[in-house]
Amino acid sequence: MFAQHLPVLPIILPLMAAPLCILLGRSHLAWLLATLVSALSFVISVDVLLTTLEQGVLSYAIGGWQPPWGIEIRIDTASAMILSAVTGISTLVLVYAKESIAKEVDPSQHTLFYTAHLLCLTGLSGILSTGDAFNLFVFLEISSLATYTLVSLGSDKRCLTAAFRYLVMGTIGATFILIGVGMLYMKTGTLNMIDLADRIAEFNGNRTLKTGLAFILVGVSIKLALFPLHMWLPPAYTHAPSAVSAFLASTATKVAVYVMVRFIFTIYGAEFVFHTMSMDILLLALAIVAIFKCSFMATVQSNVKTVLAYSSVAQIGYMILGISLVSSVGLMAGLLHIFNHALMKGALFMAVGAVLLRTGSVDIKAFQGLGKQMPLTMAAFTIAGLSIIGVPLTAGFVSKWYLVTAALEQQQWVIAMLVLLGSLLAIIYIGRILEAAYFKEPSELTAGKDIKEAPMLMLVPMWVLVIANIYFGIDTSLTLSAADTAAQLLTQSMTEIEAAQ
Amino acid sequence: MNIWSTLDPAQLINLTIVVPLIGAAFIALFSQQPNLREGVSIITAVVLFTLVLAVTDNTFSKLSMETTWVALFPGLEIAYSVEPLGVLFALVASFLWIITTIYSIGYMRGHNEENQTRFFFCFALSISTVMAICFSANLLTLFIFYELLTLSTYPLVTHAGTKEAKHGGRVYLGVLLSTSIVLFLLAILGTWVSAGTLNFTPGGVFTQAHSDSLVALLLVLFCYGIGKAALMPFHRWLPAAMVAPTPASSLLHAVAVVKAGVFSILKVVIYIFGIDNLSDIATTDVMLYIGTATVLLSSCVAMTKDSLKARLAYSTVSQLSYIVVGALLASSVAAAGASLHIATHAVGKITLFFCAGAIMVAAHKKNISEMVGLGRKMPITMIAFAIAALSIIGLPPMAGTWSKWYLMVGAVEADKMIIVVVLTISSLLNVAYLLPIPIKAFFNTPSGDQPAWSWSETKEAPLPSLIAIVVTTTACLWLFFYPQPLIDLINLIPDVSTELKGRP
Amino acid sequence: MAEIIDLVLLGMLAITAFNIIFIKDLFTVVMLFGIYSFLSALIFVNLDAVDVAFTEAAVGAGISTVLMLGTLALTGRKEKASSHKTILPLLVVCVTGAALIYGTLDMPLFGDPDNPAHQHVAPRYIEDSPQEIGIPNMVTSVLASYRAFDTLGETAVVFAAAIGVLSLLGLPKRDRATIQSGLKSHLVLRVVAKMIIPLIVLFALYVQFHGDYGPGGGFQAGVIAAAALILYALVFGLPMATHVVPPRVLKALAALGVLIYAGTGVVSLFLSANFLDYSVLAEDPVAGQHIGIIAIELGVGITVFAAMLCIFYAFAGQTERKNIQ
Amino acid sequence: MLVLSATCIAILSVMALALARALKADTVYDRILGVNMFGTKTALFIALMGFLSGRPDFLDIAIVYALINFLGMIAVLRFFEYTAGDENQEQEK
Amino acid sequence: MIEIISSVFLIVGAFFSLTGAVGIFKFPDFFTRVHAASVTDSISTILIIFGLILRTDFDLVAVKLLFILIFMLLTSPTASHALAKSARHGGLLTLAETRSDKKVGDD
Amino acid sequence: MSFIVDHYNYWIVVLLMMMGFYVVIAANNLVKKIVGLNIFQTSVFMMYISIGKVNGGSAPIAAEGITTYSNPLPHVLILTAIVVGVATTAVGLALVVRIKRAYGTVEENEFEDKEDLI
Amino acid sequence: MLLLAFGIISVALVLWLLHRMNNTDAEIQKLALNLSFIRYTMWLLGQVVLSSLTVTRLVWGSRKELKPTIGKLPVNKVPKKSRVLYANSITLTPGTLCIDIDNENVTIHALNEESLHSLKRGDMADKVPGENKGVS
Repeated sequence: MFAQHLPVLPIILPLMAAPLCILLGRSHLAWLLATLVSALSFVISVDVLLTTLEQGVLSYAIGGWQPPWGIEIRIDTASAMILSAVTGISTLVLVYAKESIAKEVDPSQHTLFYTAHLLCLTGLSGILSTGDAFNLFVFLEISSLATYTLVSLGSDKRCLTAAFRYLVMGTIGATFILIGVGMLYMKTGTLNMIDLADRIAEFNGNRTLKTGLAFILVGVSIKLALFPLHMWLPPAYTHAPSAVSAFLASTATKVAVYVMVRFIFTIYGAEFVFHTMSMDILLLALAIVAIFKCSFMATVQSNVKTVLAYSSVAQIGYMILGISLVSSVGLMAGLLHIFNHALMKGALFMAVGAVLLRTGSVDIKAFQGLGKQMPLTMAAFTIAGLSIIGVPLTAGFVSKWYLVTAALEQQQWVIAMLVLLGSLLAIIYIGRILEAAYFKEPSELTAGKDIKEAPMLMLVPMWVLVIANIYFGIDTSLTLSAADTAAQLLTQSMTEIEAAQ
Repeated sequence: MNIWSTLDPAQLINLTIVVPLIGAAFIALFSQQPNLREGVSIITAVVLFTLVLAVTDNTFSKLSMETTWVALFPGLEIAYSVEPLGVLFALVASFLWIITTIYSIGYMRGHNEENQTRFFFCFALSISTVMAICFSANLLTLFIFYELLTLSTYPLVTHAGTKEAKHGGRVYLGVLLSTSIVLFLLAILGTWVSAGTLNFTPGGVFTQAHSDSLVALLLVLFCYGIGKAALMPFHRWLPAAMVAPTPASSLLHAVAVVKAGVFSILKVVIYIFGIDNLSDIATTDVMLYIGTATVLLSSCVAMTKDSLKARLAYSTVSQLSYIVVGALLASSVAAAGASLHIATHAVGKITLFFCAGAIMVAAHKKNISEMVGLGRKMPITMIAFAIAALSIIGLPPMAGTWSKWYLMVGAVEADKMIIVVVLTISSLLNVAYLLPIPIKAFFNTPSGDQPAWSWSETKEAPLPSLIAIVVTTTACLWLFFYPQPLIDLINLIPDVSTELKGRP
Repeated sequence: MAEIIDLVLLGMLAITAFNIIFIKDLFTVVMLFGIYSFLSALIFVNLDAVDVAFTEAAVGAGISTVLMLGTLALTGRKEKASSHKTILPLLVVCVTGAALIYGTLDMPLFGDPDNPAHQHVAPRYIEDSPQEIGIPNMVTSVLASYRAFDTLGETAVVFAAAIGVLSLLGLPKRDRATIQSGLKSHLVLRVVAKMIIPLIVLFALYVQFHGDYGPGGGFQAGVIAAAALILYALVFGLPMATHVVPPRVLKALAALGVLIYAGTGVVSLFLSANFLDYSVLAEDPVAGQHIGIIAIELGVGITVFAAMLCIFYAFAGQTERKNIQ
Repeated sequence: MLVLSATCIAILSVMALALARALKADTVYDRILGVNMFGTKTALFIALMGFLSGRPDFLDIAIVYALINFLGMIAVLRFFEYTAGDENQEQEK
Repeated sequence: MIEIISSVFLIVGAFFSLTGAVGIFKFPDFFTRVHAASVTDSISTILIIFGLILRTDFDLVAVKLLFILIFMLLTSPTASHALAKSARHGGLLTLAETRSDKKVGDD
Repeated sequence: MSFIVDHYNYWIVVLLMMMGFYVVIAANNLVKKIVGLNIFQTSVFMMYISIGKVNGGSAPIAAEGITTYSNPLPHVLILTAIVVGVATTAVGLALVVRIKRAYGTVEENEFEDKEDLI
Repeated sequence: MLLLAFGIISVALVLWLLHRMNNTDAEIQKLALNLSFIRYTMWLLGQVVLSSLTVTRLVWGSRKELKPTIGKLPVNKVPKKSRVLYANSITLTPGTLCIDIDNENVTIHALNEESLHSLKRGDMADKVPGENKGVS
């Protein structure tokens, strides 16, 4: 009965579950509801992904109003792929959160935590599903507001200033996007993405549209923490509760990257962005600087969460790099990395959260000797860390492989080499932590404490992600075909233009 | 001699990789019972060797052996296929693993090392990856196991857990990982993007259609990317890794790591570039001269080292470059010499390391200057040392003679007289830094300012170690007199031959 | 005439904004911000956006200003002079501004009926919505039916804000006027407030139910109703207000409103139509649309009222606490 | 129509004057006075504009203006009740 | 006819309104300015709203205008009063007090 | 000349936006930052509403005798955006209150100093 | 029909809310809408006109006439329930402004002394409607 309504369900299920959580009142009921709803959304989005692989794009007219008059839900493979990752991670994080936030968040706020989490999920699903430029802004703001709340739930008071900075930057970003969308509307009279794409083609080189693009890109860059607009991210991820860091790091910024892809490839078209505006050079340069600067920053931090946060910014650099290579393979590598990075960062932050739970600290000193005390957690950390580095047989290798391949196809040897050099920095910052865990004696932070392995509810989601990391590093057929289909769809116009020339 | 003949030949490859892994699992399982643990180690090593013998047998009977594990990317799999060069390396590695295991038992017990389980465990793991490297069917598989080898030997290097060991480990890991990721992987990807395949193909994968500069660049990337070959200036990891316990060093230098490096270079040269095409590549000569320079320079450095292990390490750097030079000479004879050198240098160098370890265990000496007069107390060890040193130098009747001979012939064939000269000088340098050690040990007496050491406490090394030393020394001699099976094997390698070809 | 008014108002806006930059007294800044909101609402009226003006006046000048004052009461009203960073922000602003000016060069002429924006999607709303939806206010038609999904998102945003503020500040406890607070010495004020609050609530309900025909709707009604109770709380003190409308009820109401909205959409799912397609809610599609709009406007109104009041309670609870200490 | 326009302009200038007062004031109370005056005049102005544009059914907005203006005033007064204590304390220190 | 009356109302209302605005600049101290503001506020509101009412068809619009009028007449003096009271409590002195430093007429 | 007349509205709006934007990024006080944010957003709303204006048009509420209406779509969008704006403001101010409680100050450079000490 | 229903619901809601408010603060104010009230309103309107004329004269005239004074008036004559009206009326009448009101006195600010004196004569207090005049 609901088969044709599936595209809209991942949005409205969490949206309706959020107020229900408040009405339920009890935090464990809220947890149960949130987890179930999230899992249901995950199942639905996987189904949708498989459907898009078979049938192509799914379109759903909200309210029965045909686009461009009404709002359209439009899910193609790229959206469905990231949607599956987001809902999947959300489910795992929720399972994980029960034990994690029990220590880090005040009990009176647990229900609010789950509500905010569901709202955030609603926003992210909405961004990924919608086919309307303004609707995207609305969902962006739902997720952002929920995110500010989630970040501010941290136990350290610095989470407040982090959340505030995030709020200010995020709002500036959103307002920039709003300005850009306004300019688009001004010139075209429509907000539907497909309709926009059709109409923009007439205006190649129009100054208003150029400015609109510039504002959208800057706005999205703030949201996705592209260097040098990333300053809000490290403190936010460092001081947020671990479950929140795990969720945000693996989903929120990735969804912003998706938004960028959407605007560049679907709405404006690669021709406009890269040819008329030459954005590829700028993005490329920023991506490279991001990779190096932030990887380097990650190597000198003592707080492991900050290390991972900087690493996230660097990894975003890889995704942008893939986009800026202006090729189907590059885009595919970027999309693939969005998906894979979600798996690894999720697992890493979960492991760090487990360490925080048991040792009470996330300083690198707290990790010393944990290889023996928390073997399962640290093993998970190790594997996910290897994935970040891009060691073969992990998911991270696959995306880096395609990234370098894409660069080489464009004869960009230097860039290919820089990507690989970036991995070296990853080795250093992950290696430092592993060295502490396996080759050092417990420091004064943990010495004499009886440190147990993390509880089951935390280990299971963590290991699910770790296994996913290995699985998608070895059996790449699903991710590759999805990313490839998605990239082909998105760059369709580009190849047509090339063919025409 | 093929006790596995009932088995599907393709399964043999899987077994060679899996058997050490199973062994490793059992080693971990029996961590509390040292005897059982070491028993398992030896049994695994022996089983593995029989497996490799079976593979050799099949190779001689021209049976093709291939297997595919998974397809990582479309058109790109983790796959194995047996070819003669890999078999040669596998033979050497699996044989020496047995010996090293026996030696380790004596060494580790005699030295009362900690974490012995971890040691044997990692040992088994690294042999497993070496086997995978030997039989890899494409560059991707080779790369993956190349990296795994680095990682699985890292705990061996830092085994001691001291600050120095950690520093050494960091250099080891840093150099090997960075070269392999930044250069080797880049080269692999470059090959993939331009040639469209990574499979090892006799005669090479590049065609005339590929731009010369690209191929030239790739060659440089490969040579430096395979950091385990210790081409200068990326040789620093080798001396740094000397902090490892001696059995580990011997494994690193003689068996697994460095040999994996030069093996990879040989394999890339033969199966990716093709020996015949090599001379057309612009950068071949450049790399060749870098190789010869490494030979000379590291020999010179070796002379300045007083620490025995450090001297041996630089000697290894020098000897590895022989193989690189042989590979790059673009001559089938030189390539054969290089291949043979893998085996001969392996037995020679492992003997030297065993001796060094034995001296450590028995006399607690590290520095050459302290070994004056040691020969009288440890005659077997020092005699073995002398024989192995001669083999390295390349004097008959030792195994090293043959490989050096072919190298020289190859250089002549390639019309590179300067290489011949350099090789000769280098052999002289070898004499200069290796021979003084046994001479001092046997013929010098301690001078006055040497601290007197109580000779009565010093005796020969523990029995297992001694057995190992004797076996490898015998091998050094044996290979001089009966090198034919190996040479036959080498002649099976496409484009490689010990016969001189007619000048074109 | 409209142009002159427009220009004068814009001029006043510029002056206000300019002063906000330099004035250090935050209290004045907040009051000027109120004026700014008022002025911009006037511009909205002048540019025919009456619904927007309605909202901006109620939200920007009303709720936002009250919240800002509440914050100032806790954080102090003087901005400290600081020497740091003026060049870089100025540079950023200049670059951004230059980009925008560059963008305006190709912009369609202001107010030209031939602009693309007026040619493509909007004509359908203007020409067909009175028949399709059956209500004269096109803004309400678009808001509640054509783009109902946006409005659902908007409701969720309000709900999210309430959740955020609650998690940050917490709700005050409902206690029966143990502490006298409010403007108790202002007798005149108390009496007048008592007289006008019912009027305001009545007005709010009028706006709620009249939104289909005139400016207004659920959102504006919710804000106005909340404003009535905020007024009550300001004059008579928070404990009194919490007694009239208990915080816990508000929390539930905020959730309920979202559920009503989304539930309306789900009902159409069950009637085998697309999400938020109201045509199936009654025999006649136009009547169905009307029912749907009333239902969702109710949802919006409830959520907005409850969320705004919740947020105010949370802030007021903080100031009360500070006063007690 | 002319009269309406004239009235509009008159009210507009009153608003401008009130704004000027709010910006340039001797005491805080003068400022508030200016703001209050501004608010009430704005409400009137909206009513006038409705008539000027021929759509007088937008008076609802004027009502909202009046209401919000009053609310704002009360909030300001309430604010003073709180901060007066603070300033005294600061002076004591 | 009605139009003329209405116009007169509007213009006079506007005049009072202006007077108030000038008053808040011209008067010497806060309390006197309150006089100017509050009194003219009331009268101008009454006049203008009545002027507008005369222009309607005496339908819902007129009712709304009346509503506005009542609302403003209730709130405007109240606000002025409350403000003056606050100012007084806040320690603001009248002009008379600052001039002569003694209270006048406190019998 | 007509160019100026046709665009003055946008230009002043841009000016307003930039003033708000300047306050956001230059202000040291968090409350002022929020005020700036509001000004910035409100100005953007004005830009949208300017897009929707049609000369000679009337408010988009159907009435007899009126044929030209302004474009209702930007109005709808901005209604939503205003709500988003106030929601952000509320959360932002709540954060400011908490920051004041935790750090004792709402001046950015002051609590930055305090964070360094931690 | 629908609108009517909504209207009824609205009124009911407001009444209910009002009921709740009254229950809590117990300051019930009742003002009878009777003849005296209307008469009072008319008188007040007149006063407003007068007062604005006064202010206008002062604004446009010279500042010399401006002699602001402040004073207190006893309010015990005025019934408690009508004091608010009284205060507002004072504010609206020419030249005077009610600043403060408590149980005994109102504080009044006047533009000139004459206005204050006319207030003190007390005709305002008589005009304010309310039951039980003179009883406090």
